[in-house]
Amino acid sequence: MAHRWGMVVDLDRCTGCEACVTACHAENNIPTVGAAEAARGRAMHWIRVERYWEGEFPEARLTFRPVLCQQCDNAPCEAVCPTYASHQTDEGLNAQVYNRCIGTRYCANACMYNVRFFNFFHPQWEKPLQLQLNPDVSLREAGVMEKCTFCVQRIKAAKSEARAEERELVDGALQPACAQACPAGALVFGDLNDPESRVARLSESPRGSKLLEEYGAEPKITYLQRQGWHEPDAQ
Amino acid sequence: MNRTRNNPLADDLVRPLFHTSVWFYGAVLVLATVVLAGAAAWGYQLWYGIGVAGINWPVFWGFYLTNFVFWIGISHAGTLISAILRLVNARWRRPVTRCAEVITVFALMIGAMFPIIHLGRPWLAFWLAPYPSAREIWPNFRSPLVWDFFAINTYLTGSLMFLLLPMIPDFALVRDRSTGWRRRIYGALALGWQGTTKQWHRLESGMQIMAIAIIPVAVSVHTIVSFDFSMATVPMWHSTIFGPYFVAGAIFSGIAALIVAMAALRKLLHLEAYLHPVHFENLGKLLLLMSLLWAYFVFAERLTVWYGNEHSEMAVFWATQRGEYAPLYWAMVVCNFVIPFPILALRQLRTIAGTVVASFAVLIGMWLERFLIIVPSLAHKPLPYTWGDYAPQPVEIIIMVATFAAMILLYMLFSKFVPIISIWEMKVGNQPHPPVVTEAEDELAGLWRARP
Amino acid sequence: MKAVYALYTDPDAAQLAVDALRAEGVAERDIVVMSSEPFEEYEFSHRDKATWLHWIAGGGGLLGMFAGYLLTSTTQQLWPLVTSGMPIVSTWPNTIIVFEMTMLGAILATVIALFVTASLPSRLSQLYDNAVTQGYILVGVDGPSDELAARLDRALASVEGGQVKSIA
Amino acid sequence: MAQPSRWGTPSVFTTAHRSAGEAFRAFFDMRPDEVDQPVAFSHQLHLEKELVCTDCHEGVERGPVAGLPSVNTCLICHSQIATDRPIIQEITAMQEKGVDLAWRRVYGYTREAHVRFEHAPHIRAGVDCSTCHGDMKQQTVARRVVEMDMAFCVNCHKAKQASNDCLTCHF
Repeated sequence: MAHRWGMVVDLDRCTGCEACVTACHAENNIPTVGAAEAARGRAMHWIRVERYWEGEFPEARLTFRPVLCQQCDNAPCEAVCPTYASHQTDEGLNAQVYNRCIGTRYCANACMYNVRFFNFFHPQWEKPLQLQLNPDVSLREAGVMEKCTFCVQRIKAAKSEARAEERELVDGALQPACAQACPAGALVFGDLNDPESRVARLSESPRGSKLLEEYGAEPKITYLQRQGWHEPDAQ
Repeated sequence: MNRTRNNPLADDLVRPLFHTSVWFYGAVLVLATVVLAGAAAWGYQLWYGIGVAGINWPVFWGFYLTNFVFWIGISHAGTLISAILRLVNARWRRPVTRCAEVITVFALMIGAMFPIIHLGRPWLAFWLAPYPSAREIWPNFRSPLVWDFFAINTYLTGSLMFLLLPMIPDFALVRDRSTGWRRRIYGALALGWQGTTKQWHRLESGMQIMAIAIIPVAVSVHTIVSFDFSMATVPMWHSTIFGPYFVAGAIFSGIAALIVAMAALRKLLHLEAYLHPVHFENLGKLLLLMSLLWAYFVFAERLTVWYGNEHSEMAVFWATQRGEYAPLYWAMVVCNFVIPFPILALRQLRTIAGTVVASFAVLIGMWLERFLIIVPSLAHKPLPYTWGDYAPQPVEIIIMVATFAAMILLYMLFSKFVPIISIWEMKVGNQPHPPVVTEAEDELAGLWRARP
Repeated sequence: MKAVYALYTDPDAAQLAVDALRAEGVAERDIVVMSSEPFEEYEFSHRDKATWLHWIAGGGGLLGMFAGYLLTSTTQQLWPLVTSGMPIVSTWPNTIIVFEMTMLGAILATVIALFVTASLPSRLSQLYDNAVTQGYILVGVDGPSDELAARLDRALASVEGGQVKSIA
Repeated sequence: MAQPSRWGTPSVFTTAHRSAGEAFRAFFDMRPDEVDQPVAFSHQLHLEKELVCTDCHEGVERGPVAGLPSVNTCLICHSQIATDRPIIQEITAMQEKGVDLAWRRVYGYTREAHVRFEHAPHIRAGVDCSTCHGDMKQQTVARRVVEMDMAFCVNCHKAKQASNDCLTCHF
């Protein structure tokens, strides 16, 4: 049976340390754009930790919510792409094909989670920082969209290795960088089609809910939390 | 030979082709400089990346798409209006049709450029076209941008034909009146038109069919442009009203552009004898109707959002009503309704000057409307953590100004090379009717007297 | 090569000239009438009115519709990529492409048929006179025999207000 | 550390093309068919001596990269064989100096193609080297003889029912 990659984010465990963000940047060659560009809204973080205050001081409570691409089944970003750069793979990944992307940025508008990022300029690394780039991941050039891939390079490497050794994938051995780096174990990655996997069992948890579920995009990421999370008033 | 019946008319209307003032060259020089500045700005953007524009995360669309929708809207001035007037056989249409259709063709060309300018990798824009390639991948026909590609191309092809076909007999007229290089060029353009009865019949029935075909295409074009927004579940984009709302807005801004262009032609090419106050009066009434329709759509759209009280939509709603976009929003209401309504509703104010003032207001207001549809929604998507804002950068402003200059420049050059008023259609309007047909002999004068 | 024609300023005179040519036994399709504007109300212009243009436009539309249907449905199946959980052949969005292709087909068919039936582009015939675009109506016959030419000359001259010309 | 620069001065590593000409050539996929190699290695000669591809391209069965031989690989044999040839002496000198051969790519794509290729699964599936690299017995210095466009890959994947998902190669 085909894999169906999914994730569970346990908000009760998240401490907002942003280790996932750092790990993701290192793994996926995500360019840092510098303070000036970041202030203009050009910062790229395939995973971000959203921070919201609840209540009034001194009763204030800080909550964190890591948001990454939700790898939706009915992803709104996919159909709007004129060139199929964004589409669903048979393993349930929301693929972003860089070489096919012409940069309409329509997908980023259609995504209600705002987890798609655009290379406004050519990314650059001051020498010798280019030596730390991950050779297994493409360098995206100016004008293309990019987003969380669930570390597809790791998925492919693990599958290739398993096939060479003629064995099945082991649940939990394959992890994207964010889940691997999370000290609190708040991010759990795995195959939703394997009923025995941790992620499949956790996503059935009564604490679980989907982000912006009402839009019907059917995301493959489940958020666990003890109590309902209330969005601050829109106004 | 020179004393034939309709010669004064033809003399008048081909005069701009043969006589050019110093002012014209000066204006062309100035406008061409502005257009070149825009081209240079685009080159700069191509080299360094689209990041030199003000777009950002999460406002991924800004001035370029605003201008795209605006210009496609302007393009509804010509072909659509002209086709409707042809079909209902409105007798006052004759001097108006060509100068309207030209607006369509040029505005469409300019409008269609903007989605390409705004691409991250514009050199790959041809991937929107369906063609077989080694990659074996075709465009995604589920994407509204591909719908745009097809709709705009169909509309541009149709409009171009709609404009060019009735030009053939006028090219023949210029051919016969000129010598030297002009005669060769216009002779080639006239395609050997002789004016046989067969040719006239084919032309007229062809135009009739084109007029019927082009109206649904024009409606579909702006509906599909609205789909670019309404297909996405972005607050205040995802609205079923967007199709008709955009079409109405397009016709609204289109008529305004037509009035401004006609007033300029009348003044600069001395066409007072052909573009009468009655034309401005009639178009002014149409503009009034569209202004009311626009106000109705805006009210209906805002009311449903306010009543629904859905929190992410309310964020956009309040941002435009009393937030950071409120000044622009209320300026839009003033420009699109408060100014034009009294001017166009009162007969004493519905003069040439009055309609021109109202039209300028409408053009500004409709540009603001497109901006206000795109930017505040993107800046206030459902997760408040991701809210942002947008400010245009010089390169966007330069390119935008350059396209306005390009429009004026193209229009000026066109009026220098082609009689801007269809001569043969004017002649038909002046035809003495044989005894069996009983109709007013001078339709323009008749209409003028029959003013309500 | 010979041609006989006359120029009239008045469409009523042109009508009389056409009638005179008919009386001389000139076949309907040999009578050439040229003008700088269409004269819908005059009988002489009704000769070529019958046209298949509407049907050709409709046929072009059907052709475009078929092409649009093929283009969308076959290319979607050629490399089936799933987007947004939509079916591979997505009828609703495809309808838009089919519609635009239909209209494009109709428009192109109309234009092509117009050009072909109106024989555009072509060279100017030897009969053509620049006076046509000056507002004159030209009535004439291209390539009559010598004997017929003389008779037609007289017939055209019999109508008042015309200038009869001939090309030897 | 270099001065931070947005526009890609030499102190910065960037994906931008260095010149408009380079961008133009990349767009039209204009690559030379033959490249100058550091030594004029003859595939023909070595294959006639019954060597096989994996003797020098060692990684091809194990991982994504087939690997280009270092001077050490050459000298496994050439410390004994044909040591009198100038080329071999050159290579021996290189090893003594600790310099390696800077082989240049013969195949390979533009960066914009974002193509990744794994040799090992193809070897496991029994794809012959010559399918993509041509008959090396006919070549001296390796040349680009097979035009590997996307249709070339896709058709073979279709025929062998391998995955044709975009992410198979592009990620």
